[in-house]
Amino acid sequence: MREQKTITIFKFFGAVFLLLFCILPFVWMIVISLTKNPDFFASGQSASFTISNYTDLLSNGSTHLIDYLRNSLIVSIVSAICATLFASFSAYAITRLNFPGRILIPLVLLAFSMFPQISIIGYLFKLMTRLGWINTYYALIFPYITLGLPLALWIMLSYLSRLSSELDKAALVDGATRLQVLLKIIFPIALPGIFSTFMLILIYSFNEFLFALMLTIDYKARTIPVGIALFEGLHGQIPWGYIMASAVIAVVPLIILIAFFQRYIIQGLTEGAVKG
Amino acid sequence: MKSVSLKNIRKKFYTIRRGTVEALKGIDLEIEAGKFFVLLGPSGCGKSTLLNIIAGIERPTEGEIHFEEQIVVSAERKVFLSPRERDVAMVFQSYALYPHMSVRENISFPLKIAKMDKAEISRKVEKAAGILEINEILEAKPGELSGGQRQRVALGRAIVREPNVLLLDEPLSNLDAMLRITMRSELKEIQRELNLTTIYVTHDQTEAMSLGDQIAVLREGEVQQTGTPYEIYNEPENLFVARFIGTPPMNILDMDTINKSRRKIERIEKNKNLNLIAGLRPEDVNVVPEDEGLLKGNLKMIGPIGSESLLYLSVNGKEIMAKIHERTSFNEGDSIGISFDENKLLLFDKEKEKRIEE
Amino acid sequence: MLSKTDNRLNYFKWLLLAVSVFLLLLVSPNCSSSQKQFTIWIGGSPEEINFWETIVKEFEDEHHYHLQLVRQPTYSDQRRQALVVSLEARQPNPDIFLMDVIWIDQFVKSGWLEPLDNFAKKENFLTGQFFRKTIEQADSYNDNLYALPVFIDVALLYYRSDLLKHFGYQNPPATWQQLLDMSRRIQKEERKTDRSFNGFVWQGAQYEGLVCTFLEFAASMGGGIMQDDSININTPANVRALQFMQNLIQKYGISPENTYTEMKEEEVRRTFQRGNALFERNWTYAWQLHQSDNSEVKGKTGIELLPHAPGDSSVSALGGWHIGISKYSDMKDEAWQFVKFVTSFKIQKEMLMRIGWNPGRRDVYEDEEVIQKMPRVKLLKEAFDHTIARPTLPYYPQVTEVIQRYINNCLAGKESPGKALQTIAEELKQIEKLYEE
Amino acid sequence: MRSNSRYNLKETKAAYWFNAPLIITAIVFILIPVAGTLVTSFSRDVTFLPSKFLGLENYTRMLGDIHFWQSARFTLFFVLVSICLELFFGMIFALVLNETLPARGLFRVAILIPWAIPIAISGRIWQLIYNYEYGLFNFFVQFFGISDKPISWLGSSFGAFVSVVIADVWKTTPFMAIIILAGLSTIPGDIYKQAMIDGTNFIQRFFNITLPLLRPVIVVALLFRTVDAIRIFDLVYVLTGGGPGGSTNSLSLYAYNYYVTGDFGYGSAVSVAVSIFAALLAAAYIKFGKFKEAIK
Repeated sequence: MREQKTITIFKFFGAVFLLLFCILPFVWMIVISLTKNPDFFASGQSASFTISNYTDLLSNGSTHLIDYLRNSLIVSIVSAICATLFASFSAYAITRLNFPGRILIPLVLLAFSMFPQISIIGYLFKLMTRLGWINTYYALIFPYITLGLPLALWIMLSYLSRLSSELDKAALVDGATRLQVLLKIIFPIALPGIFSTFMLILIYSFNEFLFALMLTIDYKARTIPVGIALFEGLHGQIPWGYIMASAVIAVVPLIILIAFFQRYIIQGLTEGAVKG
Repeated sequence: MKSVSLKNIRKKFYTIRRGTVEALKGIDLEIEAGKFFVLLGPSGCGKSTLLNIIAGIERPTEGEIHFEEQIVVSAERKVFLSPRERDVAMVFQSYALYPHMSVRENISFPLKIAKMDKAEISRKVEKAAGILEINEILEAKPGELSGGQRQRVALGRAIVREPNVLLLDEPLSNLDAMLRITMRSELKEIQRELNLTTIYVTHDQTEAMSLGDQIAVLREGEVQQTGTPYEIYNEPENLFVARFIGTPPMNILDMDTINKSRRKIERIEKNKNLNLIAGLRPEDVNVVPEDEGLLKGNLKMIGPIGSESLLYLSVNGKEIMAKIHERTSFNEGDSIGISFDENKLLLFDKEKEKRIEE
Repeated sequence: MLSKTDNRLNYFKWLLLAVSVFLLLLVSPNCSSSQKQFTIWIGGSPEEINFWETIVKEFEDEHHYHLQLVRQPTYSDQRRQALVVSLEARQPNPDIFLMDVIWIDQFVKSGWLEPLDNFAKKENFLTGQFFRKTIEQADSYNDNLYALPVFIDVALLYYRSDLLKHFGYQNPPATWQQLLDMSRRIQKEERKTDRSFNGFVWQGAQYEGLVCTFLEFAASMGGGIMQDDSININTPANVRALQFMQNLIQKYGISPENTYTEMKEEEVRRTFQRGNALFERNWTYAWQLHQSDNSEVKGKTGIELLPHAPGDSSVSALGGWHIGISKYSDMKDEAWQFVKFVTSFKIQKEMLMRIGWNPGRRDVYEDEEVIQKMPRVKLLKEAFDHTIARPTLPYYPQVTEVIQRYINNCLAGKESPGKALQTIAEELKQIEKLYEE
Repeated sequence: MRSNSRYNLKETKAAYWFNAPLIITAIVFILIPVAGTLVTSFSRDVTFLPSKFLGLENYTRMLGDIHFWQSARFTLFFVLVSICLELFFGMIFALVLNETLPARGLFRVAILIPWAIPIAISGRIWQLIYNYEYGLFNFFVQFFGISDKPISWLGSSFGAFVSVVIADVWKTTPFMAIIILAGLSTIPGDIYKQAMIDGTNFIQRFFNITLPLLRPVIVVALLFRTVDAIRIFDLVYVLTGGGPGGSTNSLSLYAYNYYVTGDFGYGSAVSVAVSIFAALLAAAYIKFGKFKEAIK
């Protein structure tokens, strides 16, 4: 009897601590984003909640917050789509075809993923300058694809290896080409896998900071994390109201994504790591 | 070795879709010490839940269980002993061996937890390994063993503790047919040798008949009948038990198909004014030439099963099975006669499905 | 979940979407970069940026070019990094940008600035109007002109005239010792009612501003960093100055503990403006803000040259922002028009009157209306005669990084002034060896 | 290449068509840049001076540079401390999530929030939380009377280190919790029942059954986290900018500072050092964690 009680107590306090631990900073961000004087704790002034921070930010064009958000979304969606497609193609080849270097590719890619971004950005900056891509979407899309590839490949490999190969043998017998087999049979069945890979790469690309900081110059290609890291408020004494409001604007699309697709995301993470 | 008695065990589950489901509807059983007691029933009849309650993994909603006179769990009096305090051992269908421990560590694990000294532990482990002939694989990991070996290790881990009660939850169902039969005899032998009070759960009635000193047939959380294998087979209390025991299942004949031999039935119907239904075991059906039989029918198919063969007969539209030892002189399609000894007939009340005596 | 057919249908929708998005992107960056953009990068406190927006509007009305103002972060380190990255990447934008005086040397030697001589000669633009010392020291290299001062800046001592009067002091402190004594006495009294009152607030955080404050303390006590264009920092005068700075925080406690953690221009100004400080060391822009309506110290603030050690003279670091044209700009003529516009007498005067920035042109200080309306101009002109420039070296970022790090460490009480300066001297010698040709 | 008999030509050709996009992007955008950085690290590449081949001078300078070692020390301590804490909290969260809880969806979304928010943005939130005058932590400190004077979190080097670790633990514990949760779900329920029968209590079950069976998952998760934590840049850039006196200057930030002050040569050398540092730690991991057995 005693043991059962300790477990329920552990479960209760653990759950409360988990919620507080994850939500508190997030809630604090929202609170500060809605108050006129963010130092109401110290100066004792009333918090005077208002949404003026948001209206000022959105009305004043020179903050370019919406441009940053647009750039972030476009770059991460496109690189997520491409990374997932590329990974699915080669995962299909690796799990279905027999060719020299079949085991080599995933392992080499895993080794590539060990390289810290800083060792890539140095020369990549010079490369992008020579290509004239600095401050364009290309400067971010291609690096984000390669950053996402290792994880995407591992997830797709674990998904496709679970689909029995009789499926496409039958299709081949019916005269379909390999590409048709891939597009018509394999992809529709592996759709949940594809979707969770897409979600994961999207979120990882949305989070990336170093490449965006060095490969983009202004609002034409700069992403939201860099925008907010360098944002110093609009006017008035203390900029934190504006900074937190801009953070909330940046985070809203992410929260929506998680709320709807958390099952896929968690599935993707477990596939990626447990198999990885 | 302790006797086990179950008094009015009830178990209610709350499921979202079907609301509160009553898995066990008041079970009362007495299991004598050192006896091999079998819980038999179709899947989903609550036998595993009952086993878990006896083991202490689950709690009953109502009712009490005693080991000898010691109360082990009582919903009313808020008593609940943990499995450790009940000193029970259990073997799961999936064997539940610890994959990261060697066979020796698996078997000695419960003793280590009970803080027994090392020399004592290794002595007991060697003894159990000897009984189950698994001495050579003591250092192997469960992953490297065959089904049979794993089953023996699971058994070894259970008996090494000399528990009050040994509980087995369909331990043989994952083995192939041949291995199952050899393991059955070994299990029975070990149980008798160690005089262990054993409760064995299975849905396979041949297993139950061959292993059980006592058998309890369960259906949807209720005990249909408890008794020796002989009683269960020959004196089934109700239609369900009659049909459930015996392969192939007993033939059920309503009154119009067997109108010829009504003398016995007439007597019973007269003084009990019930309408009856009759059951006849396939081995009690004799196939005779058309004109000699009590009933007329034809032989649809013959299915030889080794030393015996099954005859599929149809008597005015109703299918009846017969089991005979030697080859039959008839062949498929012949019209035949059926005769049977009248007192082999089992009579049941149609509504309450209860068996009726003279 | 999805039946077979819509599964496939759904799938082809995906594929179509991906291809279309990709094509869209191939087009979009090309079209936007084809028509030339005329951009200027402006940073600084939010108020500064708002003022620049009015100047740009005025310029657009007059020259009807469309000049786009891009907002940069407040602190100069981040502004500098963004500029280096964009110039290194030979970006056509920004066309014009503001530079701290210490960046000019590296930008010139890296070939990122458009020489202004041919523009100036073509329209016989006189540079005589500007403070000669600033043009020579900062804006020209091998007698080519690469930048022009938009506004120059000095640090002043802001003091609470009401509190000084209340405690019987006729005039602000001339020497550091006097400042120390006044601060300790008044801080003890004020702390009875307001626990967070500080004697003297100044920039001590680990950033570029710390080099200016250190230079001021050192130079006003007979020290300095450069000695005939080579670095000589480990001198007894500098040790005395650094010891004094450390004592302000650790020993006498008249400067708050977060001086060396969070105190930059804006934090210092806000603390003084909230009435939580007796003395403040800050640039000239703070005066205007202290006079704004919601300021607690409106009408109770006086300004004076920074104190100095007896026998030495008051010194202020030379701050300010210079304007230059990018070598890779695609609209250089228009850019020159804006440079001329910004450094014209009219705009420089408006800048001084409206937000209190000090023009780089001397003639504005002699303008009657200015002197009449802003008596402090006389003090400013005098201050500009007591300025000291930070070392003009192409590898200044490595130099300042070392100076900031150890001075800050020392202010935090982690190292003695002597040892800190000695480590700085050793490391700077190494850096000099690396980057000298 | 082995004799073609084992691979038929048609299938190999098709396979390489399928793999082409992945291989090309990986080579162009990882291999070439890394190789380029390596080559640059052997030359003086400064914006205001003509470039010149230096051989190993950049590296000798680096080994003698005490700020490099300070960054390396910070990065190593940061990696070790934050990973242990993440494992500890991740384990607790995983165990809590493993128990059937009401409103399971809410907990799963709550745990995903910290992981999904870009670290650059959560860095700003933590910057506000640690603020000296009106930060949340100092409000708690004074509210609960832990110390009457506000603590300068980002001011002292130890305070800054703790702040960075807390912010990173907040960000990545969810990732660790989800991985461990996945590991927990692979352990069959019968084994726990059997352990109960064998008389174990909750703690004994955890140490004798759960932990050993989770080892392979934990080893893999720790390897990924180690490699990830070594390249920390955005949190330190945003939260402390290298911290008081460079005390929280991570290796990546240190290299970045040289890139943006125009000394690409030295910056590349430090970046190469970061990669070697990561490779060494990963290799140590694989040997120590009996990685091969975990993969099997």
